[in-house]
Amino acid sequence: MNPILEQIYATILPSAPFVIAAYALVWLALLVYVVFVTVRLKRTEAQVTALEEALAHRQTDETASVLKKD
Amino acid sequence: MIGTTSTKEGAPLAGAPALSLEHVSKVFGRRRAVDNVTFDLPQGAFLSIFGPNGAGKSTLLRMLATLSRPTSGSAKIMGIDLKEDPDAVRAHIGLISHNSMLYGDLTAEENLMLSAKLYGIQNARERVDEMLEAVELSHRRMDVVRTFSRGMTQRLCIARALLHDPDVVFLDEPYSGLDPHAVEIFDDLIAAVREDRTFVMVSHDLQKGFATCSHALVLARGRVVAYAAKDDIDYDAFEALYRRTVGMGVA
Amino acid sequence: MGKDGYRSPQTGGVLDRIAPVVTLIGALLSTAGFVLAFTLAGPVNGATVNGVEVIGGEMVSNQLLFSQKIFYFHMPVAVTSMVMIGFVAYFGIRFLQTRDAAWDERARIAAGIALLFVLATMFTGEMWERFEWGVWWTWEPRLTTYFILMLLVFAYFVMRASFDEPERRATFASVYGIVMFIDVPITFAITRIVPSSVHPTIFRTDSGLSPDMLLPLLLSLFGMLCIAYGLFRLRLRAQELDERVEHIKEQLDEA
Amino acid sequence: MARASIKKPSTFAQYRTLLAKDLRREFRTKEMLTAMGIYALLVLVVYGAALSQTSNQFDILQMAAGLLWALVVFTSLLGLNRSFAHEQENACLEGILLVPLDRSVVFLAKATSNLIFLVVVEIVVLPLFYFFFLTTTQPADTWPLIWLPLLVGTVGIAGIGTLLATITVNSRGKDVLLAVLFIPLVFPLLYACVAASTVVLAGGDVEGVFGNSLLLAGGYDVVMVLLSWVLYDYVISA
Repeated sequence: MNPILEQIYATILPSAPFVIAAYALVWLALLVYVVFVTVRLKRTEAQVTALEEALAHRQTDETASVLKKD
Repeated sequence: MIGTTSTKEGAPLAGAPALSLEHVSKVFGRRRAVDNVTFDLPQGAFLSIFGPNGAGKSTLLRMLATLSRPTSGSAKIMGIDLKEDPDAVRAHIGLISHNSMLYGDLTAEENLMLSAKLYGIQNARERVDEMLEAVELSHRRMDVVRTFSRGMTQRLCIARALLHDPDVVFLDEPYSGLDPHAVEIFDDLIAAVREDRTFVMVSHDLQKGFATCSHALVLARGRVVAYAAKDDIDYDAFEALYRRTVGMGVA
Repeated sequence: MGKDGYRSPQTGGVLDRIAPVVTLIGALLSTAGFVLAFTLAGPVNGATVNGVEVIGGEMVSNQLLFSQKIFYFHMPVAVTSMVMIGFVAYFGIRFLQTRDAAWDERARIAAGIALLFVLATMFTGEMWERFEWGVWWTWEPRLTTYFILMLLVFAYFVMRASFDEPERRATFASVYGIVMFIDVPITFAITRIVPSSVHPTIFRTDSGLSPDMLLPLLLSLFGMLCIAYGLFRLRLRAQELDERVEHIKEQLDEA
Repeated sequence: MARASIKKPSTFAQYRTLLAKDLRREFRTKEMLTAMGIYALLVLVVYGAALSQTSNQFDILQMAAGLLWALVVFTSLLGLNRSFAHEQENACLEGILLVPLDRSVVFLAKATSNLIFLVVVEIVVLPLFYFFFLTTTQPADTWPLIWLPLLVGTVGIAGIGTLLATITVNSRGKDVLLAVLFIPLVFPLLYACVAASTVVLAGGDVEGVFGNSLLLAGGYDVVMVLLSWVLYDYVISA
């Protein structure tokens, strides 16, 4: 490559990591946020499951009380 | 001078109930602190509001004292709408709570004069002297409130609350922090300043509250569980109901 | 909560139904902006070199600056963060008007997304600055005011954490959200007030941006705004679900 | 017992009453004033240590305005923190809210009293600052103009500070919270005031930079004080 072209493109190679890092960081930030929302959703899901179990438990309790009377 | 309109004259309706609540609620998010409360209280009555902690007693009282706005419903005090003209209501009410609302670094007299000037009492000096006399603190008028005992502070607090001659006086857990002797003095004082005023007290001391009242109201989870004049109430049944609501748990 | 026909904002309506589509459009637009930033947009000239060279039929006598490509993300992300802070203030005003907890919830979530985009702006700016100026930090006016904006958003969350009573917390947060917004126009206008700023003034009639640069920029900008919207609705629905679960638990306690 | 005869006082009369109450309390206890004064003196001592290793050629004039403003900001933070402590103590603020009066009067009275206390402390501290750090140099002839940025800055600090102190007095860890909320919010004001003060102390473009900075600071004051005034009703009723 001729020296003038070399000068013209002088900043491109050293700056490439910074440009790539900048874009990567934006995506990383968005990704982290989505993960955060997902984790919270998972927790809510687990709570709903717990509620369902509690409800089922209540119902079996009642049948037991009915059986005793017989 | 600007804004010298009189708020005292003519505003309260002579025959109006002291309190008139219609579907008053305080809601935030999904939490209903006060839920659809409706009742009327005649003038000159003494209402005691009972209920477990977190039942919404204090929230209800704060709304009636214009310190917080109801989310929905309408409330009238001495015939004046609470939401439409809170300032007019304020001229007719007084509040005595477990917080003294007195400046510790001002003297008894300065504290009362401050209130008198803010309310715009014309015969301020005369009135302050009179109130100090009534609560037996005349000899202490030049002392800063910080040096007062709990009972003396409470007495001065009564003087402050009654300075502008309110028609309705709210008492928010007034006994908390008082020893039995101070409670006695407090009751005597309240009886002395009763005149034709309406009193509304929030308390969780059932016996004390019931002894002084003319009307009783039980609040649980923000809702009215029972409301009647004392003459119509069978105390044993009332006590049983109270125990049940307290047992119902804390929100 | 009917008063004067006021209706509390709901989730699950049209705003939520379009959210996935909007997010998708946002992803497509920002990707297109990303690609065009490297292909369509011309390079920006830096220092002059000793000589001239013909590249692609054009005479070039300057260094070509690759680091400037960061701009096509940096600026849209920054604008999005400011728009989100604007929404925090708007929801705050709505809350103070209506005392409806739903608005406070929206303000909080908007502030969270604003924080996300503020951080993204700081990251991209930091990379650019480090390469161009060779320093990690300098008290340049735009940089400083934006940094302050970040601190304000932090302060918003610190404040929320300091109050337990929900209505009081909501009121104070709304007030702070509104006051905080004052810094946004200042940050935006600082390049005009203090002209020594190294940040160029973009939004003006003679912005000096050629159409080939403006297109990827605008694509990225609208893409980012769409993504912010999608994230907002997603987080809002998740939050609403959380609250419904809490409510059911409370009702089971009582039963 | 004689009945009270009541005539609603003018808003201005209520403002005067509240202001007089704050001044009387403060000049009796001197709580805020002594705390702020001693704190300011201590900051000056710390400055002494911080600058002790600088060489003789070091141009203190270029830094003087910045140091002075750092002093003002931290001292006012301390004062503002205390300004609502006694209102909170026995729920006195509630007592004032029970009176039929416009809520913004409470804001104006409190902001005025805070402004007065801050100005009193500045009047004491400014000569001390000169005595400790500026006697070795010759400030520019324009130095007397420093009162202008100081006043404009202090008005803004008192206005925003009063709003924020009302918020933080109810919180856990109120001292830290006030600093966290307050410093970023007054930053633009601080920036402009430091610029204006540096120009009058060290010399420079008095017409351009000084005027523009003051204008900026003044504009910020107006916006912030108006906003605080409007929003105060919500804050104090919460």
